Amino acid sequence: MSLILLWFAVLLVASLLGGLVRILIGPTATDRMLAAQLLGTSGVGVLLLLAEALERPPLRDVALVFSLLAAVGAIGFVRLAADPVEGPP
Amino acid sequence: MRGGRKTADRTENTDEGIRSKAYSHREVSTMSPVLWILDALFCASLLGLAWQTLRTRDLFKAIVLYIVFGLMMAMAWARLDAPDVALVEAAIGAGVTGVLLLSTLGTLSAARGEGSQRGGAFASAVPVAGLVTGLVGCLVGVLAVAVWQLPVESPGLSAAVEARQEESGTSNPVTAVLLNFRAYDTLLELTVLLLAVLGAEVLAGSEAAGSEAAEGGVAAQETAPRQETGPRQETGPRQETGPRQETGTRQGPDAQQERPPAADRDPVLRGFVRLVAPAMIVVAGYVLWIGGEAPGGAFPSGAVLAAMSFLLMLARAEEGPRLSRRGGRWILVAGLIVFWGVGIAMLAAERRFLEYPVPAAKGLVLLIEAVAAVSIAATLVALYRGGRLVRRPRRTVDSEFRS
Amino acid sequence: MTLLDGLSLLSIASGCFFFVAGSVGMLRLPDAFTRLHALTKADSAGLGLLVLGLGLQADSWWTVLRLLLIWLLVLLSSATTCHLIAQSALRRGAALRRGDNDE
Amino acid sequence: MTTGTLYALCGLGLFGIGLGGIILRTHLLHKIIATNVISSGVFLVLVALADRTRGGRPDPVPHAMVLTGIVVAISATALALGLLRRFYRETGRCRLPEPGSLAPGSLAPGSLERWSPERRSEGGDAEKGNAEKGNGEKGNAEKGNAEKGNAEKGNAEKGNGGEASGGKGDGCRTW
Amino acid sequence: MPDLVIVAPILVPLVAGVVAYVAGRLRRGVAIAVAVLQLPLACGLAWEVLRRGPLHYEVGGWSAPLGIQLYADGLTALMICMASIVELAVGVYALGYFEWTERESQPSDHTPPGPSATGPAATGTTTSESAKRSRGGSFWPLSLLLAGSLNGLFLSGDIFNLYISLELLTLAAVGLIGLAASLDALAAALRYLLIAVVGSLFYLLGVSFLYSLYGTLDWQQLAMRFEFDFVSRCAIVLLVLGLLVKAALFPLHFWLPAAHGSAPSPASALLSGLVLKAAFFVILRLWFEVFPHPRLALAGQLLGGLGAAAILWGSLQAIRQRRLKLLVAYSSVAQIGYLFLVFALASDPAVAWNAWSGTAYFMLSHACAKSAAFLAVGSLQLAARGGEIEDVTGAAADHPVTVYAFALAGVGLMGLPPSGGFVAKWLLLRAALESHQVGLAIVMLAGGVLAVGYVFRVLGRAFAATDGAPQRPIPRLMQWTPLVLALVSVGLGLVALQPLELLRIGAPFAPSSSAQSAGLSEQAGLGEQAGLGEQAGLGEQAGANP
Repeated sequence: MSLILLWFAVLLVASLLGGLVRILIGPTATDRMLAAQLLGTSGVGVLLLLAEALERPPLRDVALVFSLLAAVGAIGFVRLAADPVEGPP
Repeated sequence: MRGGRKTADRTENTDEGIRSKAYSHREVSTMSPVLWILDALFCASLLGLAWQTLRTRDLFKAIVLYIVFGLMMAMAWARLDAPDVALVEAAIGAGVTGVLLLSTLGTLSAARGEGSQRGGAFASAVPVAGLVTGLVGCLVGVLAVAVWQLPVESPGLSAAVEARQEESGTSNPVTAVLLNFRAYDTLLELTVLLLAVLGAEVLAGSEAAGSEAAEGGVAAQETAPRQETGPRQETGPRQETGPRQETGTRQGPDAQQERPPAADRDPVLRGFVRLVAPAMIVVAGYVLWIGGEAPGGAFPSGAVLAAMSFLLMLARAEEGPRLSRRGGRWILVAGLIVFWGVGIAMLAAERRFLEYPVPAAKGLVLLIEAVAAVSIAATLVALYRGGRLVRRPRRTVDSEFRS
Repeated sequence: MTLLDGLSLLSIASGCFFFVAGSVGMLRLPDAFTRLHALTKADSAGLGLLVLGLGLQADSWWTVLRLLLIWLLVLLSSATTCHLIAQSALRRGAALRRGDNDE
Repeated sequence: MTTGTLYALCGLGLFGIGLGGIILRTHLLHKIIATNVISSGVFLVLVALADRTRGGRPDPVPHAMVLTGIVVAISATALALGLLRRFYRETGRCRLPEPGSLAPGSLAPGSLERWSPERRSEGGDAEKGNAEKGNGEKGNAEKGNAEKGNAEKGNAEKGNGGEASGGKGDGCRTW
Repeated sequence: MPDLVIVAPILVPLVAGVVAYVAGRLRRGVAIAVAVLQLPLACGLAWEVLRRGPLHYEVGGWSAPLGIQLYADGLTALMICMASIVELAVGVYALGYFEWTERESQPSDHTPPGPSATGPAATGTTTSESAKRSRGGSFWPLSLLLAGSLNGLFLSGDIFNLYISLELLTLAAVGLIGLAASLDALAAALRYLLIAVVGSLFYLLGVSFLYSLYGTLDWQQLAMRFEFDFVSRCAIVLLVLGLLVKAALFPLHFWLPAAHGSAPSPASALLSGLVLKAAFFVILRLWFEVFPHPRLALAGQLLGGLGAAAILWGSLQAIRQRRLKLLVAYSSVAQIGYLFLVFALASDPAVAWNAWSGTAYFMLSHACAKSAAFLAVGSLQLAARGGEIEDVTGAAADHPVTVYAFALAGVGLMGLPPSGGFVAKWLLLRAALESHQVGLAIVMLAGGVLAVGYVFRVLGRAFAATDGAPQRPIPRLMQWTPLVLALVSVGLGLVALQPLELLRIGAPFAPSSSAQSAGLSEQAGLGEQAGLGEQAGLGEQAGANP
């Protein structure tokens, strides 16, 4: 059973790396931030699978902290780096 | 609720010695291919992300790549049986580093809305880059050979820690090492945090208001007007803080009507923060409490609290932390004061410095962890604000920093 | 392989399918705003099914509750972030027309 | 080739990438990110080498060391970012000037002497001189210890030297 | 509990640093009180070490591999005495320095009015006002925490604990450099922070190798288990490379002139006098007491060669400088070169004791001389309202005491007979000649001559007649403190016997019979006063001076 879960974890990490391509080529900052969000959620998924497969309950706390702080980065982006400058766009 | 759910596919013979749940023996044998693939993917993605982060010229892309790098590091820690480190990496990587980097980028690239900042070309001529990569490559090569030659079994201290675990007052070995066996290291580490705040305060000395601007989204508007006044050198020293006071004049409020309201008056953000902030405090408390027997403790809890304060500041919600100048300093050093107090109390009780009496060890460790968590959170917030916790209240702010 | 295990594997498999769909969507969809959908699909459906599958295998109710809390938080934060990112993109006048995905 | 060794090699790779990055990249934000990459690499090596203890239970001491290291790294990074913000506000640039060039000297603390361009040129040659001399000395004995030392120093010079010439008012705004 | 004497040098300054950070107006009082208190603590530790030999102290009550051990031997006691003397003098000097700069900036003739203060002028000035006080005020907690982490580094017996102490020193140094709040100080602080953090990470990588090989972090246990295999050699290279960056040896010194040149004078004195020596102290400890090995002699020759190059190159650069503080900063680069000669000289066991004790004594005398030089230069610079050497022409007429202090400090730097520097160089020269390394001896003498060059370049300007504008008055404190510190550095030559006796305890080399017969007493101890008492007396005098 845990073997199968690990295979699913491998699949998720592969999809995570797929999302990484969008960060590399993403023309606008918005795309990159969206891709980062997707990777964050995939990361939570992988951690949950690992927690179950490797019998490590503490990893669920790590997933909990990740899910809690997923928004902080994005809000930081919106409020700090990407806030529109009212000058000519 | 579930019978022997682990089917026969586990090849590893798990010796059912007494082992706390958190550290059950690995179910899957280390030789099975799937773990190899997982490790290979993690290592490849880590190296690839690091390479891309430093190779790209667009700074925002570098920061996003670095945030994902922190995520992959947390997964590598999870795979290396280091849940404590994974928890701290998650809390600090996702919560604190990202916001710090983005706020700095916001200050640097105030002129262009897109925030995409060019890192500039590589240092200089190709021969130097070649020389450096060659030398760094040979250094890493030599070290790789050294690592390869390391004996397979390393004589770690896990046996020694396990032997003295009961006397340490916690069942989580890492917390035992951090706050009992090597408590002196953690004490010095809290001093490192204090020094970082002092350094930031010294540098923000004449820029107190300036650092405040970096706090909220106004950073872009405030510094924007300065860009148009031409290159930096000619306009004379910046150290007066006059222009910082009045908010940046926007290009005519009506020009904005057809666009959605600016983020800080955005109901969704305020609602979200009001919902998530209490959850963060609860999780921070949970992580702090569970530090006694499972991965957790002062550092992740402090980082989560700091992330919460960042959220509050970013959303400029009404209940922003409001600390008087004196209060701010006391909170920053509370962890150190309690730690030193305990240490000196032990000296007074004719024991060695920081030598906890075994019965009281659990209580002392928890006390130190709780106060240290608050101090770490306050320090990270002060570092984000440029050395000061004090916030000149623009609007009357009522509720206290923390329940 | 009891029925329970089968069910949980099935839901975990479909969860992973949604994650992969999200990633593929992120790559192939032409415009920032359309990619939003890919992201939210992966969050809500993908993680939801994953949590369901793992919940079936969980050995205590506490674990199930924790998994649900994680899913709820991810839902909450992904909804907010998508809204904010889209809004800031709108404010910056990101092109809405199809195919013009260059700033 | 156990898991620990694989991750230790990956950590060394991160160490190398970060080291190369901090020397070659000129923008200070890159340098600060490179510092974090180096520290992640070192921490990965630290924990990975400890992964091979006898019995299943991992060795907690390296984990505690890495925890302390991460907190020290975040405080140094936060201070460096604060410094960078302040440096940008004062000079409008995000690259370190040539080490020798910027030496107008402060009379008394608090006198934010303007960094006048004409002073920048005359101090620049002193540093160039030692860059060449530094590389000239190819010590051989200790496993290229000297080369590493000189290289690191030589190219730090080059790194800054290159951008200083290109740095005429490019600041952070142009690309 | 006699062990308190080992913990006190760490506990008192660090706790005082926290108190100073929180206390608003009390900062200066706390800092000066602790600075004065530190000297008797250091002497008490030295006395305890003299009486009971090397001391061990297990922090937290856990034995070595698990817990952290503090270890104090002769060298540690000497270093802590050095640190406390310099910190006392710098503290007293800083009292006058920051008060003077604040009073000087009161009429804000310094802050150019500039058109920019559109905001209400009142907040503009009050902010820079509070910034000044707070900036001047931040010196006290920073210097106390620096003192505590220095003592922690000297006393630490754990290599990971050394890593954290090095980080503490780095961040304290960045804060101190930042105090100058000038543009080049900002750039110097940023460069120093990045380089020092990378140096510490090299050191940490070396520690991780050693820990995974030998399973212990206590360097005395490490010394027992150490074998000279390939991985250990890599660990040595990493450790030493990281520490070379922080000790600013010749090819890796490029950050030092800007950092020490742009910091405020009391901070420069602390940085050049003490912080550089901390990194060297760790190398000295590891090289001779943890992994001594005949095959390290070759690497020792390399480090010695780099040291020699540092002496020549640093002195030449110092002569070329036009600004006072940069001249003294480059002189630091040169004097650090002297310290690294020990790795080449001590490879021959016959002379090892001379070389080792000479280097330790050189650290002591150079700390006092260099700090005195920086303090004197700081006073001259403020009086002459300019950093260039030309600006101090004719300073001797207005400020004889300060110029005389700089001259005495110069005597210590040049190593002329009565000064402590002479005794140190004498021991190093004996070691070089007896081990037939004439080249190093010649370099040492050339370094001394070049030092004469750059010291007299300043003195020449100071004593030149001038009709220029009269210089501004300096507070008495800022005149007499450098003089007392310079007197201490010269006095060290007269009382060399006692410290060298102290050094013998726990030293890695026994004074070989040849040194015994040559009679340490005959060339070292000119005067017979009880060394430590005399030093304490001088220290007290400095303390009681204001």
